[in-house]
Amino acid sequence: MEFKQLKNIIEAALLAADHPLTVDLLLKLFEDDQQKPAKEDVKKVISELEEECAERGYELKKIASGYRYQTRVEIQGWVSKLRVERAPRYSRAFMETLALVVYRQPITRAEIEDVRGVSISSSIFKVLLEREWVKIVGHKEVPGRPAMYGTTKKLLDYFNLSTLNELPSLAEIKDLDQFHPELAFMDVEEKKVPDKPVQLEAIEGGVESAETRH
Amino acid sequence: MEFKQLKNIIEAALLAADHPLTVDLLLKLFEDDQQKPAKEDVKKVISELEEECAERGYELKKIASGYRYQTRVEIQGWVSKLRVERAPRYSRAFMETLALVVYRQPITRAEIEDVRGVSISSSIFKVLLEREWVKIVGHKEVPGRPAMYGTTKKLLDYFNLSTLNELPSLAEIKDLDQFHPELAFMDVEEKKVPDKPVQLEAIEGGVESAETRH
Amino acid sequence: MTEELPKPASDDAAQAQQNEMPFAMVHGEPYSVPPQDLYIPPDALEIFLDAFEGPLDLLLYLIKRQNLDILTLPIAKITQQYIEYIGLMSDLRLELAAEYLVMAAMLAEIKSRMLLPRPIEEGEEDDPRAELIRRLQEYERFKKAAEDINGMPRVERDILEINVLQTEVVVEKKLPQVELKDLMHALQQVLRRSEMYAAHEIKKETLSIRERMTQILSSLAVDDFVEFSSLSTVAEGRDGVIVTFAAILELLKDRVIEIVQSEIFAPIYVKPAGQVIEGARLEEGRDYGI
Repeated sequence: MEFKQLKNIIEAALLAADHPLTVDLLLKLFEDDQQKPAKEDVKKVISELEEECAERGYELKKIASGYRYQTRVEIQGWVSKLRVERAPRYSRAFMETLALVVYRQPITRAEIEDVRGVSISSSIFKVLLEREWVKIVGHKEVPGRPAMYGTTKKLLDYFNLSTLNELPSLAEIKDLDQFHPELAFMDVEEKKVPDKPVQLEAIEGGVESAETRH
Repeated sequence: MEFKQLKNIIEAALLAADHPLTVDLLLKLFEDDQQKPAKEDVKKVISELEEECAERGYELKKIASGYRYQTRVEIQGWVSKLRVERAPRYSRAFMETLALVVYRQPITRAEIEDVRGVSISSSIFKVLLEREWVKIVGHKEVPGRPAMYGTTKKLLDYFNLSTLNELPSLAEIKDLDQFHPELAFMDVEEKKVPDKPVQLEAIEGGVESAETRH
Repeated sequence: MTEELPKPASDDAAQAQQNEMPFAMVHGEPYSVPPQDLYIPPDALEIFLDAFEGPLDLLLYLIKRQNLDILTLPIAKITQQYIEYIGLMSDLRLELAAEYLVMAAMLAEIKSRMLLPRPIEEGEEDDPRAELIRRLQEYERFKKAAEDINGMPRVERDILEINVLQTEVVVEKKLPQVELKDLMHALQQVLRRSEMYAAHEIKKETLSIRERMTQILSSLAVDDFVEFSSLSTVAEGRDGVIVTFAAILELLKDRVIEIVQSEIFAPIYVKPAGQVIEGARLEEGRDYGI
């Protein structure tokens, strides 16, 4: 297949897909062809396509589940008028709960409530699970075996991210010891807290780490 | 507004819109702007955009209700593979009806309804007869002379059986999980989505329709 | 409790406590921040409280209002403010007050512990504020993280996904595929729901009889007068005959078929029930032997 045709097909497929596409998925489009394109060709097409819309109102963006064409944030003011429905707004309680799942996953509801100092309405979890932003990744081996929550690729897709690492780091805990060395109240556990969001792979790979952590 | 920005916005709007856009609709995107573009500018943008994709896998098409981008027929053979549907599935009512015909044949519809405790939609029998998995083998001599259903050779062939005797007995089925761990029956939830790549949003809808069809 | 507040914010009190712990030392400087007016009119309280995500959030706000480093928390002053809010709140929003009351109790406890004179040798004892400060810091981190995430571009609000229409071509309709185990599973489900089977002990039936019943009915559909002996074949052997016989009896019992014989030792015929033909009309299968 000519490179130009390959590019046309891939471009059209990316434009028409209602789901992000990976290189492997794109290669599958050609599985019936006699001359299948090489993976490198597909990658080359993608990088050319990325460049071609560098100065346009849309972009080819790599997010967690693959590549997708999307409008640029800069022109949202105009383009948003296309949609009658307003983008949903999420409450602070919702966003704080989400932030805790993102940075502290796997985490139980009780642990979230502990940090926030208030009980969390069930509807928050209902929405998080319904939107498939958060999923149950296991159960904590404590009485009641509470569900532990983790994030999904869908969440990353929604927030325009390819990995959790792209999220800003958590603010650092100021070390009280610096001022009050004799107090030494920061316990060891607290210092271990990662200030980067937990890696998705780590979560999906092993829940064991969750049990050892707490 | 610069012509280039106008073009970027219009192009992105046409790409992102979920319905065709007319020139007037496109002009509305700029109603909050101090310097609104002229209708001629919008038309000029459109004709430039049309030209730009003349040799690509998609086109800007004018249809009755406005302009929209769409993939070209020429490459649809490849792009349509995006929609490789997960095979549609039969409903639970369908599967249970079939199972009862297999194990309790000859059986009337009323008898099946009796066991299942709910009435059965006629479309289920229609599909079963259409696929030639089930046939009417006689009529029961009770008021109304209801049809009695039995299985066909075709059904046996489908399941690669030479006789129904090769199926597990009812007693075995009752303790299925115990006796046939290799069958590994899963709950519906678990069965649902192995994170296979090509499954797209549209497919979920397709399955629904498959289930409601009968 | 609010009447007799100590004044850790005043220089005297701060100096007095300094001997025991450097609570009033801020970055090496003596503590001297004057208390700010934190008063919020009761009318505004309800709206005010809606803006908070809980007691930690309120506490953070109060601390910010004093423009203080969280590490140098002036517990007594904060406690006083806090408890005043609780007092107002319990009048207005009783159901909300519980979580705030827990916090107030914690603040009061910290305050009272700090008021007690402490022997110097107990210096290694944990600062009673430490746990509170830890929780406040922890909460603040996630409050900030939530704001950060909320500020990030996201689909719907800041980005639209592009999904260009696919030109339709005729797609061949796919028939659903069924796996045997799915069928077994369906049966298992229906059996679990149904008590009919248990009552009749159907599980003793073998499938071959059921299958044969269908076969017999199928032959009757082609030719509605079939000779009994033609229903079983030699190749099937004794088992085959027994299965056929059992199937015929079962069909007779259900009054689906009838069996006729014109005279003793004459051929026995099977026919669908209800069709009148010449010869004896027989009611019960047990009248016939083989």
